[in-house]
Formats: sequence, C-alpha cells, structure tokens
Amino acid sequence: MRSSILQTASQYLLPILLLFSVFLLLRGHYYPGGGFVGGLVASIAFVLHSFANGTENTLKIVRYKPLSLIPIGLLIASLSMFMPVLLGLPVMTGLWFEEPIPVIGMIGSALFFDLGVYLVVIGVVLTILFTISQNTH
Amino acid sequence: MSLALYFDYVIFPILTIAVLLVFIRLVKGPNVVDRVIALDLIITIGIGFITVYSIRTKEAIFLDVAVILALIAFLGTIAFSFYLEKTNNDD
Amino acid sequence: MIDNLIINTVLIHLFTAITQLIFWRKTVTQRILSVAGCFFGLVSAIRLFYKVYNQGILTMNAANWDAPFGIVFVADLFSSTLVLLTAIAGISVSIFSATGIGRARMLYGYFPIFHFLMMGLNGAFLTGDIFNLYVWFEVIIISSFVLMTLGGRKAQLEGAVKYMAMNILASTFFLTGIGILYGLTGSLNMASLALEVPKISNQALINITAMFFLIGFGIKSAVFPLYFWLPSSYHTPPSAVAATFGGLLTKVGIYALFRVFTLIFTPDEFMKGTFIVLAVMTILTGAFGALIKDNIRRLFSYLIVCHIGFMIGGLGLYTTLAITGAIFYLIHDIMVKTNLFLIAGLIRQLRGSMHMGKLGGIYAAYPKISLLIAVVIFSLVGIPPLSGFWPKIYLFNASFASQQWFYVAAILIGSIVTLYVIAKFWAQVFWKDACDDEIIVDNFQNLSKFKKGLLVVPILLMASVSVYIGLNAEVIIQVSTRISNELMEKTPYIQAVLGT
Amino acid sequence: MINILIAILSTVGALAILFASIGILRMPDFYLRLSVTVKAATLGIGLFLLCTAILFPDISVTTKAIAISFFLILTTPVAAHMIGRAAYKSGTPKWKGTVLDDLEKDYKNREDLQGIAKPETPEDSTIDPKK
Amino acid sequence: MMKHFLMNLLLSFIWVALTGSMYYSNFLFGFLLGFFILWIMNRNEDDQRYFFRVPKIISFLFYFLYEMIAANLQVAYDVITPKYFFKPGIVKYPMKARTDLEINLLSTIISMTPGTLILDVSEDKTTLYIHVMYLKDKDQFIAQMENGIEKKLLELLR
Amino acid sequence: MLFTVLSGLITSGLLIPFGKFFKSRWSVLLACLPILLFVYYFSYIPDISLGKTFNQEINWIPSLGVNLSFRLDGLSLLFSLLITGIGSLIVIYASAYLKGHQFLDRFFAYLLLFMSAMLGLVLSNNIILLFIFWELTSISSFFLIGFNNQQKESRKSALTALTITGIGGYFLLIGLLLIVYITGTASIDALFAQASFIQQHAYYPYIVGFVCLGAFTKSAQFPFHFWLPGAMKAPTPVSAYLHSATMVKAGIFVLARFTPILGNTELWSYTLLIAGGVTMVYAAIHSLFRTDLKGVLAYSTIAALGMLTFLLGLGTREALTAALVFIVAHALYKAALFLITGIIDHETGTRDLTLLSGLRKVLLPVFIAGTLAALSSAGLPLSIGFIGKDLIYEATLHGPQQLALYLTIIAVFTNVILVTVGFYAGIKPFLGPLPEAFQKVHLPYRAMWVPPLLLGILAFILGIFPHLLGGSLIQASLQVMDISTAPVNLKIWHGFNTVLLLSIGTLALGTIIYLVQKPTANKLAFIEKFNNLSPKHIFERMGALLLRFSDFYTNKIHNGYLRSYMLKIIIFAEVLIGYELLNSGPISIDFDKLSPISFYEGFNVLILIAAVLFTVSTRSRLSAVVGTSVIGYAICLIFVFYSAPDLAMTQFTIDTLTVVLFVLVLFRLPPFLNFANKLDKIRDGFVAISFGVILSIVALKVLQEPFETQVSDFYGQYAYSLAKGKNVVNVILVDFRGFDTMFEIVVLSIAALGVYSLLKLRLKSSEKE
Amino acid sequence: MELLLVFLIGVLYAAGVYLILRRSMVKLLLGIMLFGNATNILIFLLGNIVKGKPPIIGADFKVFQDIYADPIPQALILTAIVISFGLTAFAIVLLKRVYALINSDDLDDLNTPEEEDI
Ligand code: NA
Ligand code: NA
Repeated sequence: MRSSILQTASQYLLPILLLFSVFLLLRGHYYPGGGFVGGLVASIAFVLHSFANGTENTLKIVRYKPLSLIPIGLLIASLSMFMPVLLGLPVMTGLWFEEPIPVIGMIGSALFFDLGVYLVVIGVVLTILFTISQNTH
Repeated sequence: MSLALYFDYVIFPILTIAVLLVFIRLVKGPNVVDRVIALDLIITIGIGFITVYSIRTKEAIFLDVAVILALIAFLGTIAFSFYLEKTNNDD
Repeated sequence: MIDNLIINTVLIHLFTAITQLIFWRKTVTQRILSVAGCFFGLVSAIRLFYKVYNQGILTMNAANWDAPFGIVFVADLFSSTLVLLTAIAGISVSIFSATGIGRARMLYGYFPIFHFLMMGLNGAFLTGDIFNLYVWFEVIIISSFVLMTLGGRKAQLEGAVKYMAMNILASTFFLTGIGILYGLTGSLNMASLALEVPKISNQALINITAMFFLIGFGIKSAVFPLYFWLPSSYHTPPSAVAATFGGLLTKVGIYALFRVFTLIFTPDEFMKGTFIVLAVMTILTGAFGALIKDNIRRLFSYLIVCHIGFMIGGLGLYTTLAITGAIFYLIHDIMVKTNLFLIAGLIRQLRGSMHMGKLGGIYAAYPKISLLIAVVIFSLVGIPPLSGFWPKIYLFNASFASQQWFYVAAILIGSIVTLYVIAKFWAQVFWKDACDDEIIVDNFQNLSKFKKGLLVVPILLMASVSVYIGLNAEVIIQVSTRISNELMEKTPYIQAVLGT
Repeated sequence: MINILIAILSTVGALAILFASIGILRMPDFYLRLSVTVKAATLGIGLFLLCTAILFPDISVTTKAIAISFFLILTTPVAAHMIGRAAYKSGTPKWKGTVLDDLEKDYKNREDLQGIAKPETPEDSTIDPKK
Repeated sequence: MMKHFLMNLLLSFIWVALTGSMYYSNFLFGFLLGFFILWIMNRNEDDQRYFFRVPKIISFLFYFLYEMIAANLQVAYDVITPKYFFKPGIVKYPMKARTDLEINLLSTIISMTPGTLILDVSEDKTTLYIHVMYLKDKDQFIAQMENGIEKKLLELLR
Repeated sequence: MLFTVLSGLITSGLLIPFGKFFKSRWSVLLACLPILLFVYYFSYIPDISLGKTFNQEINWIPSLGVNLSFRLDGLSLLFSLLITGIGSLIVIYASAYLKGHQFLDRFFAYLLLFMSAMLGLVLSNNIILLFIFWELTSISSFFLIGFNNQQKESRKSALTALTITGIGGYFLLIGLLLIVYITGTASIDALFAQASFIQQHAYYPYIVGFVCLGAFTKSAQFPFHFWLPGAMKAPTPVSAYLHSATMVKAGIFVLARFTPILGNTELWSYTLLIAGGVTMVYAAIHSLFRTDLKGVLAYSTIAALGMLTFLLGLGTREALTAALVFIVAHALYKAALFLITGIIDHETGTRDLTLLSGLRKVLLPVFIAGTLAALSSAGLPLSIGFIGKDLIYEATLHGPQQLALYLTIIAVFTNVILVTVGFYAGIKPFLGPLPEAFQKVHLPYRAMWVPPLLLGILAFILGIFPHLLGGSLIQASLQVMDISTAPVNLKIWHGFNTVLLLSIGTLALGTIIYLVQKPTANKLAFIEKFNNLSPKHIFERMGALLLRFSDFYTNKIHNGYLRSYMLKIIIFAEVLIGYELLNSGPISIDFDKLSPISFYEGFNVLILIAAVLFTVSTRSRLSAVVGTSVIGYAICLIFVFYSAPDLAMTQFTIDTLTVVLFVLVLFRLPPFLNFANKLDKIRDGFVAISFGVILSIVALKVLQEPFETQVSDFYGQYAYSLAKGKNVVNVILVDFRGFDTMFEIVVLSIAALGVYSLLKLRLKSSEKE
Repeated sequence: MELLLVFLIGVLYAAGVYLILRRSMVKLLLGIMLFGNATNILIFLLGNIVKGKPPIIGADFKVFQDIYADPIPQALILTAIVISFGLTAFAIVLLKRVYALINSDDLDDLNTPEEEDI
C-alpha cells in the first residue's frame, strides 16, 4: 500500500496543512477556526502522512509520542484556566495583555487556552489513529 | 434579473441536480469504490455549493469552510482505498 | 459570595490526573500521587462542607461572567455533602487500588482516569449550569467506559458494550432535554431556568421536557425499566472500579434527578405517580434479581438497583420528610455500596473467586476482617442502629403521610430481601467451609503487611463512616433535613446564583 | 459588468459539475466514472472560485480562493490515483469495451515475484511497552 | 536565477507598499512592472534563464488550460450523448521524469486532464500506468505524451 | 440503665481484641458481668415493688424522637432479672460446655451482645429504641444459631430464623412507626395515655396486625413457629438462653408491653387467643412425637409460648397474672431442661430419646436437676409450675362466658402434653437400664451441672414461697399492664376447687400418657408424613416459588440482549413523552414565524433523508459508512446555510476522521447478516417511526413558543468589548463557557487513553480480575 | 424551512432507533451516531436560526450591526460534536476489540454466561 505519488504529495501537504492549522488556531477568536478545528486539521496532516509513509515513519517526524501531547495540552489549558486564581479572580477569567500584537492580535489567556485545546486535539486524534493503525498492520 | 435570483434559479438548481445524479450513483453502487467516488464527488460539489452560497449571501466567511473541505476531503477517499487494498474482498 | 474554594476539588483531581499522565508508566509515583490527590481532595471537600454548612450557599462565576451569562458553580449543602462523600469514597478506593489493581492496568492509565472520574463527579455535583452538567456527565461516562474496559476481558467487553450503549442513549435524552429547555427559555443556567420555566405558557411542554430528563437521568441512576446496563456490567471491571461505579455513578443520576426535579421542574401528580411506580418496580426488580444471583458482584448490582428505588420513591413522594429520607439514604448508600464492592475485591483477593458457591471459610480464617465486613453488610441491610435504618424510618413516615402503601410494601419487600440475601451471603461466603475441590487462591496471605493494610484500611475507613452515620444519625438527619429544605425551597438558591 | 462575468463563469462552472455528475451516473465502468468526474468537478469549482475572487476584492478572499483551487488540484489526482489503484487491485470489473490492459500482466508478475522472493511478513503488531 | 526571482518579489512588495493597496491585482501589476525593469536592467548579463522561464510558465499554464477545456468539452459531449465513443485502456507509459517532484507534477497534470488518469506508478518509478479514455493507438498515445505535456513540463523544471 | 445495656455491648466489643485471653479457662470470668447486672437489678426489687418506675433519658436522635430512653418498671425488671440471672448461669455453663472451642471468644461476644440487646429491649421506653434492640437480638441470635457454621443445617437454620424474625421485625417496625405517625410520640410513657386515641384510629387494625406479626414471628407462634426447632442447631447453651428464657419471650414481652396501649379490644384479644390457641395445641401434639430431646423441648417451648400469647389475649387480670407467673416458671424449668439436654448430648453424644436411658447411674446430680425441672414443668404442687398452672386454669375458667369451656379444654389439653414432654426431657433419659454405650459416661464439670440444678431448686423455692414473686415483681408488672391496682396474692394452696381438680387431672393424665406413649422413630416418621402440610413446608415452597418467579422474571426482563433493553427504554420513553404530548394540546403551526424554504435547502434535506434510508437499508458495512458520511456532510451544509461556519468546519473534519476510524476498524468484518425476522423488523420499524414522530411533534411545539434571547444578546453585545473576540462562537467556547471546553478536551483525552489501553493492554492470565 | 428540519429530526431519530435495535454492533454505532446528529440539529433548530448571518462581528465593528445567528446553540453543538467524537472513537475501537475477540460483530455472540464470571 505504498504509493510514491501519495508519499510525495504528503511531503508537501504536511507543512501546508500544519501551517493552515496554526492559521486556524490563531484567528479563531476573530473568524471561524480555533483550537478544535486547528487541532483536527493538524492531526489530519499527520494522519495523511501516516497513510502514505506508514505510522512508524510519521512517528519519527512527530518525534514525541502523541500520547505525551495530551498532558502538555491539558496542562497549558488548565493553567490558563487556573492562572486568574493566583490573581484572586474566579477561575478562567480572561487575562489580556494591554497591547495587541501584530498578526496574532490580542494575546490573552484565551489564546493559551485555545493552544491547549489545539495540542490536546492533536494528541488525542493521533493517539487514537496511530494506536489503531499500529494494531491493524 | 439580479445575480441573487440568477443563482437561486439557475446555479443552485443545476448543482442540486448534479448532486442528485451523483447520489443515485452512490445508492446504485454497484461496488463500494463507486460509492466512494460518488461520495468524493458529492463533497467536491459541496465545496462548490459553499462557494456559490458565499457569493449568493456575500459572506466570504463561508469560504473558510470550503478551504477545510478542499484540504481534507480526500482523506476519506484515501482511507477507503487503504481499506480496499488491505482487504481484497469488497464486502 | 464568590469563592474559588468551590472548584478546588475539581482542580485538585484535574491536576492530579495531569501530573499522573506526565508520570506515565511510573506506577509507584502514580499511586502516591493518587493517594495524595485524594487526600487533598478530601481536605478541600471538608473545608467546603464546613464553609457551606456555616455560611450557606456559595457560588463561583467561572470566567467572572455573572450568571446566567457564564457558567456558575454552586455549592449548596446538597452538593457539598455529595462532594464530601465522594472524597471519602475516593480516597478509600484510591488506597485500595494501590494493591487491588493490577500493575498492568496502572501502566495503561488506571489512575489518571480514576482521577478524571473523580473530577467529573465533583464537577457534576457543583455545577449550576445544565449544559455544563452534561459535559460533566460525559466526563464521567467516558472515564467509566475506559475503566470498565481496562483489561479487555470478554465479560468486560460485553458489559462495556451494554453499559456504553445505554449510557450514550441516556446522554442523548439528556442533551435533547437541554436543547428543548434552551429553545423554550433561552437559558442554560439552572437558577435562571428555575425562574423561567414556570413562566412558559404551555406547561405541558415543560412536562414533556421533564420526561426527557427523567429518562436520561433515569437510565443513569438505573431506574426500572431503564436499569439494564447496571446488572449487565458492574460485575465485570476490577473491584476498585466497580466500587467507584457502585457507590457513585448511579448516585450522580440520583443527584441530577433530585436537583432538576426540585429546582427546575416541579412534578405534577402524574410525574409523582410515575416516580412512585418506578420506585416500586425498581425495588421489586432489584429484589428479585438479588434473590437469584450467585456471583457476589451480580448480587450487589441488583441490590444497587433495589435501593435506587428507595431514593426515587422519596422523590416521588415529594415532601420535605420524604426527601430528607431519600437524601439520608443517599448518603448512607454511597458509603456502603462503595465499600461493598471493595469488599468483593478483598474477597477475591482472599479466595480467588466471587461465586458464593465456590467461596467459604473466610470467617474461620480471617475473623476480624469478617466482622468488619459484617458491620458493612448489616449497615446495608439497615440493622439498627446502623446507617441503613434511619432513612427508612423517614421514608416510611413520609409514605404514611402520603398514603403510598404500595411504596411502603415495596420498601418492606426490598428490605426483607436485602436482609435475606445478605444473610445468605454471609452464611455462604464467611461461614461455610471452603469447597475442597476448588483450589483456593489466597493472594492476600502472601502480601506484605503494608499491602494488606492498603486493602483493609479503606474498608475500615468507610465502615467507620457508616457506623458514624448510624450512631450519630442526628447529625446526618440535620444535614439531610437542611438539604431537603434547601431543595424544596428554591429561592435561596436562585438568590445566591442570580444575586436578585 | 462584474455581475455578468460572474454569471457566465458560474454557469460554466455549474455545467462542468453537472457534466461530471452525468458522467458518474452514465459511464459504464468504475474507471471511466472516475476519469470523468475528477477533473470536471475541479474545473467547475475553480470557476466558482474565480467568481468569488472577482466579487470580493479582498486579499484574504482571493487568497482563500487560490488556496482552495490549489488544494483541490493538489489532492484530487492523488485521491483519484489511490482509489483507482485500490479498485483495480480489489478486482473492480472493467467495461467490456476496454481495449488494452498493461497493468494486468505486470501485477501478476509482481505478485509472483513477491510470492517467491519476499514472503509477506506481517509487521510487528505491538510496540514493546518498554519503549 | 533565484536571485532574480527574489529581486522581482521584492520589487513587487515595494510597489504594493508604495501604492498602499493590498489587492492581488495591484501585486500582479507590481510584479510585472518589476519583471520588466529587471529584464531591462539585465539584458546584457549571461544568465537570462529567469526571463525566459517566466513566459514559459505562463505559456505552459495556458497550454494546460487549453488542453483541459478541450478535453473537457470532448468528454462532456460524450457524456451527454447517448452513444459512447470512447475506447478505454490502461497504458504502460515509460516516463522521462525522474525526481519525485517531476513525477508528481506530471501525474497531477495527466490526471487533471480529462480522458487520462494515473492508476499506478511502478515501484522503480520509471513507469506510469495511465487509464486512457480514448485510446486509438498505444504507441501514438505514448508519443503524444512524450512530446506534449511531459516535454513541456520537463523543460520548465530542468 | 444505659450503662447496663452498654456494658454488655462494650464487653462483647472488647472480646474482639482480647479474645485470646477469654478463650482460655478465664472465660468463666465473663459471668461476672451478668451476675453483677443481676445483682444490680435485684436491688431494685424493693423500690419497684412499691410501684415506682425509674426513667432515664439521654438525647440521641431527637429529630426522630428516638432517644436513649429507658424505663425500669415491674415488667422490665421481671424480664431483666430473667435475662441477667439465667444469662449468668448460661455463661458459666457455656464456659465449660464449649471449653477449648476454637471460637469461644466469639461465642461469648455474641452471647453478651445478645444479652445486652435483650436488656435494652425490655428496658426501652421508646418504641423505636425497642425496635432497635429487637433487631439486635435477631442479628445476634443469627450468629449464635449459626455458631457451628461449618454445618450446612446450622447455617440454614440461622438463615431461616433470621428471615422469619426479620420479616416479622419489619412488620413490627411498620406497626410501631404507624403508632408514632398517628400519635406523634415514640415514648412508651406517653403512649400509655394515648391508648384510647390509638384504638379509635382508623389505622388501629393495621397497627395490631403488624405488631402482632412481629411478635408472633419472634415468639414462634403458628404458623411462624418452624424456625424455632431449626434453631436448635445452635449450641445448647444458646438454645437454653434464646429459646427458653429470653429471645422468644421478646415477642411475648412486646405483646405484654403493648397490652395497655393496644390491648383490651376484641381485635387484640381474638388475634392473640386464636394465634396462641392454635400454636399451643399444634406444638403440643408435635412435641409428643419428637425423638430428639431438643426437638421435644423446642416444640414444648412453642406450646408454652402459645400458651403465653393465649393468656395475654385473654387479657383479664387473672390471665395476665398467670402469664407472668408462667413466664417465670417456664423460663426456669425450660432453661434447666435445655441445659440438662446439653449435658446429656455433651457426655453421650446423642440426644435421641429412643436411645437414651439409665443415665441416673452416671449423671446423678443431673438427674436430680432434671427431675426438679420436669416436676415443675408438670406442675407438681410446691413448684412454681403448679402455681402457674393453677392461675392458667383460673384465668380460662373466668374467661368470657361462652368461651370459657373451650379455652379451658385447650389449656388442659396443652398442659397435659406439656407434663408428658417435661417428663420425656427431664426424667426419661435417666430411668431404665444403662446401655453399654453409656457406661463410660461421667459427670461433667461442676460449671455445667450446677446451673440446671440451681434452676430446678429455684423453681421449687419460688413455688414454696410464691409471694417472693407475686408480691413484688408480678404485682408491679401487672400494674404496668393493667389499670387496676389490686394486690396480687400468689398462693400455694387455693383450696379444693375446680382449678385444683384440673391441675391434678392434668398431672395424672400427663403421667399416664408418659407411661403409655413412647416417642419412637416410627411415630416420628408417621407424623413427618404430614410435613407437606406443615407451615414450614408451605413457607419453603413459597420461598422456592418466589425464587423460581424471581429467576423467571429476572431472566425474562434482563435477558442479555442489548436490543431488547434498548427497545424497552425507547418504548418507555415513547409512552411517557407521548402521554405528556397528548396533554399538551393541538399542534398549531404559525407559518409567519417560519423562514421560507429555499429550493437547495429542501433538496439538501431530501438528500440527507435519502442517505439515512440508504444507511439503514444497505447490507454492506462500508456502504453504510459511506451513507453516514453523506449524512454528515449534508448536515455540514445545513450548518453552512444557517450561519454556523465553525460548526460546519468541525462537523466536516470530525466526520472525515470518523470515516477514517471506521475504515481502519472494519477490516475483514463479515457482511451484515440478516438476523431479524420480518415481524421483529416491523415492530422495530413501528417503534422507530413512532419515536421519530414524537420527537418531531415535540420540536414543532417548542418552535411555536416565543424565544428568549437575553443571553445571546449579552454575548453579542460584549463579545468584543469585554472578551476581545469577534467570533462569538469561539468567544463562548474559550471564554463565556470556557469550562465546557476545558472538560470537553478532558473527555477527548480520556477517550484517547481508553483507545490506547484498549488496544495495547493485554492482561496476563494471572491478572484476571 | 423549520418544518423540513423538524421532519429531518424525526427521520434521524427514527433511523437511529431502528439501527440501535439491530443485532450488529456496527449498526448500533451507526444508530448512536445518527442519534447524536439528530440531537444536534434539534438544538440547532430550537435556537434562533438565521440564514447567512454568522455570529461573527464584522471586521470594522465592535458590535453586531445586523441580526445574527444565535451563537449559543452553535457552541453547544460544537461541544457535543467533539464529545461524541471522543465517545464514537472509543466505541469504534471497542468494536474492533470485540471483533478481535469473537470474530463477529454480532452482539449475541458476545454474551458471556454467568458461569464464566470471576
Ligand atoms: Na472556533
Ligand atoms: Na424556539
């Protein structure tokens, strides 16, 4: 089930999809997108790659086990949720930097939260799919 | 005749008829591969639908959906091919 | 009054789970983290309970949005009591798991998922938002699916498929109900729903919506004829898991039923009647099932069903007295049912089986453990003055007042059957000599003293709580009565949340 | 002016899609269906996208339109190739009017070769947990 | 060659910045302007490849578009008329393209052209298996491909 | 008083850690406790005789009106003395009887627990507290009866006893709670004053019924008596204690306690008379045919209990006096007889009456004790039994005019047989030749034969000096039970009258029967032929029937088929929602509120529906997956049409991933098989369509209601100004309702962990659980 | 349009019910998925449905200038979709395990007799 056409396609689709996923993540607060869809697109990028090159090869690109993305993502999301508590505010209160940053716009805890979501979604989808495909071969 | 009306009475009907025809193929089969390509075509037409709809409503935001569709729709087809090559029987 | 303390138990379990995920495959670390997490959870739960007990309803507006715009967390006495009980059960299960769960399961995430489950339970008790409650329910069910299948034996899978199918169905009903409620009122905040729902012109629609919640939560709390998943599945997972399930999962359903049907919906005569009929049928069904089961966990499963009926009936009577009884029963039941499944696990450690026919001789070999277990099982039966006795008095009194004689009869039958099967259980498992032909696997004997302690101490802890509940019933009655009053009189809740 | 342009382009696009759908329905075998549908539909969509680029003079919209076309052109042939090959391998019948099949004998040879020289070994199905 | 391309891009960005309107048309105009200026400036230098390639790409695009529309029309006609005119077949095509990118571009283009579709690539990456709708003669088809699309494409890429 | 009750509980609790010590010969020290208690209560006799009562109340559960409230009056003192007195002797006896037993410490723990429970029961001044101790006696006796728990019979008897008394207990509880419910008090003191109110209440018959049910099961009245002979599986000291002197009398005590509250009505009297009468005759006849010594004693005990109930039912002052005296008399001789039986069993290894004889030669002191007890049981003048019997006849003769004769006849009949069986148990084993087998039998420890001897002697002391009892305890007890306060004067000699005649006749007849009829195995076998009609058998059959029904019901309804469960749930939902729907009035569609249908939207929905039908009907799994994809993508289009781009994106990506998942998993699954028959399909289709219709109607109705937009207006208003985002959906997801999202990703994470473990974890066979 | 969606909801629920009453686990899963879709559309429908006005504030504005679609049901459905994806993924893998174990997706083959309890 190797196809050189698919393999080559996946070589350049992977960066495109990843780029696009980050794009979706960053603009989520203003336009359709956000952590979920971003994460899903990113994971689809890797899934596609694994279809073309085999799961083992994709895992080499990812370098880390997708499973380990889950706690990282959860930690980022939950810390951005927890941060306000340290400032005496209710959990999850939005915190924002005063000035907007070019390209990204306003930086705030919501963005970190979305980043956490993004990572978790990638971790989850990849864990699920890679575990299955490793199990299937 | 405004563009909106033209879209409503010409473009959309053509597209719906197209979907209908493809859907007939999807139901008829006869093989799973036929259904898979029918599905693929339905999604492609869906992208067209969304594009046309965004022109019709003048809301460019819907194009974002089309981008996603265009990027990942073929994954399903790839998955089906993957499956079919693994199992030579066509359940 | 805004207070982050409310959410502490949730956060503690969340961070415990995340930390454990970081220490993936480090089982010793995970065990220590688990017990520590549960301990802090317990401390936090106690603090919350005291604060609520002394200061009244606490709320926390998540993300600092005023209700009904954001998600609000509400700790009234009902929820903080349940949080406290969950914490007690949680720490017991956590300690028990340290030796009661095989290492292989720990390697594949038993502890993090257990803590996610704990988190889900706490969240479900504390949230004041109906959709958020749905999310918590999903956290609970997905973690329970995973815990249930962890290990993947055939029986486990069978149980899990049924458990899963019906619980997802339940969630769907629940979600449908939420959708309708939102369509009718445009709100998801439970306090604001409590205000909006009576204003709807077509109250029949409200009744329809209530039915969705009834069915959704009814499935979760294993009410007849929606209970099938419970006896199909609770005998399959490891006992520590079954303990969490047996003690807490169905009770979340009960909690939700009580919450929703006191705060948002006010049952009319038909609904009350429905509850009573369901209660009676639930009790009888559980009782009949318990009579014939030989596997002790299957037996306990049916007993859970049976006793769920007691509580549902309390809701059906819908008087302060009845709800007091039901709440007391709930408190008692959480402790005892959790303990029962831990005991089942211990019995398996002692004898390598869960068939009453194959078991035996425990009393002769382990008299002190046996007596400890006796305390628990007779608490379950409600031998006075142990904990199961007092709530029944309330339920009886309340049904006298409402003249619900069928319910009285059902409680009677349920109690008698419980007494009989528990006595039989005792006679078979503890008194009887172990069968000769069956090779007994006593894993317990070879354990180190510390590990033995880890298995017995949680049972002892919860047995002590049960005994405390029984002997110091006055305190529990005070708490239950206050809860019952809070439930029946919703204005303070609404005021606390909406600040009006 | 723009409206008329859009109307023409979109009509052509819609018709291309319609032809694709008629094609998928009418073609006698799978390969022909595949062959017909992929490009016509892509062409149609490309034309629609051109319309959007014309209608919204916004750089982001144009970028999106270009991106969509680009992605479609990138992915569609790959998908078609994959499903076509899979169909072929799983023995989807060809139309009786098919005049030539070079693939058939080559596949046979390859399978024979593999059967002798390189017996298929299933990949290790589980990962060593200690990794 | 890359130098020229980057320079051209830079010029077009400057143009966009100067005019201050972020439209593609404006960018395109800037690009063409820059191309023209660069071409004028570099007429005497040795490396003229860049200035030939850009027109080639454009002409290739038009060629491709033309092929596509023509073939589409043919297929469309065939699709809507009751009688089938086609003679399908799977052709083994020995390609000249060698690198992955070349093969991919070639196969994409072949596949995007109506009437042809890549079914497989041989494992040694020397042969394409093309499903052809109107196969009059195998050798003629191969020759047509070699001298047509493949040649033009390889010219561009090499 | 609280302390006296607690002392036993504490001691039994202490036996758990210090059991080793008391397992040794020091066990006899445990007797100190009951002896001390006996002495303590003994000291109250003078005060109580003067008609005083002592109350003690400690708050426990005031909310329920359940307090540690105790009341020492004549009745409770009488029982307390019996409990502690006989208890002392039993402890001494048992320390020898079970010497060296592996679990002696547990035995004493249960025994003391039981004693405390009994004490608590009789001392309670609160009916709920009384019930608590009542249940404690049931439970502790469960452990005592099942003490020889290796034996199947023993376990079964314990279970039967607990079941029967447990059922009774719950009925008693209902009765008691009804009393509390209608009067608002649980205090016995207070209830005395409310007697007439209770008796006039509509629930009175139920109360009587429930209380009697409880009392009858505990005191082994027909038809609940059968657990008692079974309970003889317990070690003999237990039988002696529980089944003669104390536990079975708990029922009698409750009846006596409630006589002033519930008594003196026809309902009460007839219930008790009939139950008691039937019990005593039935049990008496049975006792005659037993060959097992304990069986004989068990049935005679039942007969005696019947007699007591009967007397309480009679309810006259004389009858009550008779009952009280008979309680004492019976306790003394029956305990003695049991203990003697225990000695015989212990020394000879058998209790078979047909085998035992001549034991006087080896067990002389025991023989003396047996004779004394038997004679007291027979009602020989100068024994307390004689006085008891006299009083009984007096009571029956002075009973209601039209019944007196019949009552007397059955009383005489029962007493005659009691005489006979008293002889069987107390004398017969000792007479006649000593068989070979028993030659080596020797006298047991003093601790074993002294207690029965003491009891026998006491029976005569009280018989000779009846005023010791009558003037004090009986008098005081009567005062509690009866309103009149006339002094009680127990006499040895009433003069020549009908009563004396009856007494002597009873004795003579009993002796004659003893001489004529010998219990044999054949006769036993004969009477056991009627077992099919016996209540025990009927109860067992009912139990078996219940089990069979449970089995049928449980397996029928919980049949293992998921689809059948789902069907039930769905139908249940349809019924409930459908019912409410019927109540919700007609459907009215306000077309003005609806948005117009565009051609393409309608078409999209049609495709969607077609895809649904395709998915449902296709026979190929992969095609079904294709079908669901179409559904998903069509829904995605709906979201696009209705302004939900975020949703459309998510729905689309997730649908694609789901397809990938399905496809990865579906490898090599065989095609769908057509399992269901046509009828099932039609049924399921009907159920499914009904469900769809119901949901559609519900949706339609909800649509007609005005829609509140307060919250979404707020979001629209402040999404940018406060939450700094323009995509309101995203702002809701990460800010307004960020909590949902936070825990939704937790759900995802758990699912991933689950998938990981499900596919990777393979348990070793050693880790089965 | 609402009427059409109402009808659609009915069809989806009915199909979902029909499928979960089958014996095949694959059908069960498909049924559950249809159920989920039905619920989502129900929620969507019962909110305020508006055509072509996504709840996204225009680039140059700070508040909405026009009517806009109710964002709350969208957020709820989004959450529900993602959650049910998690559940579905797990269920699908469960199906895989079941199939590996009993070599069929017939739920009846999965039933374990009580004697096999531990
Ligand atoms: Na978003
Ligand atoms: Na509405």
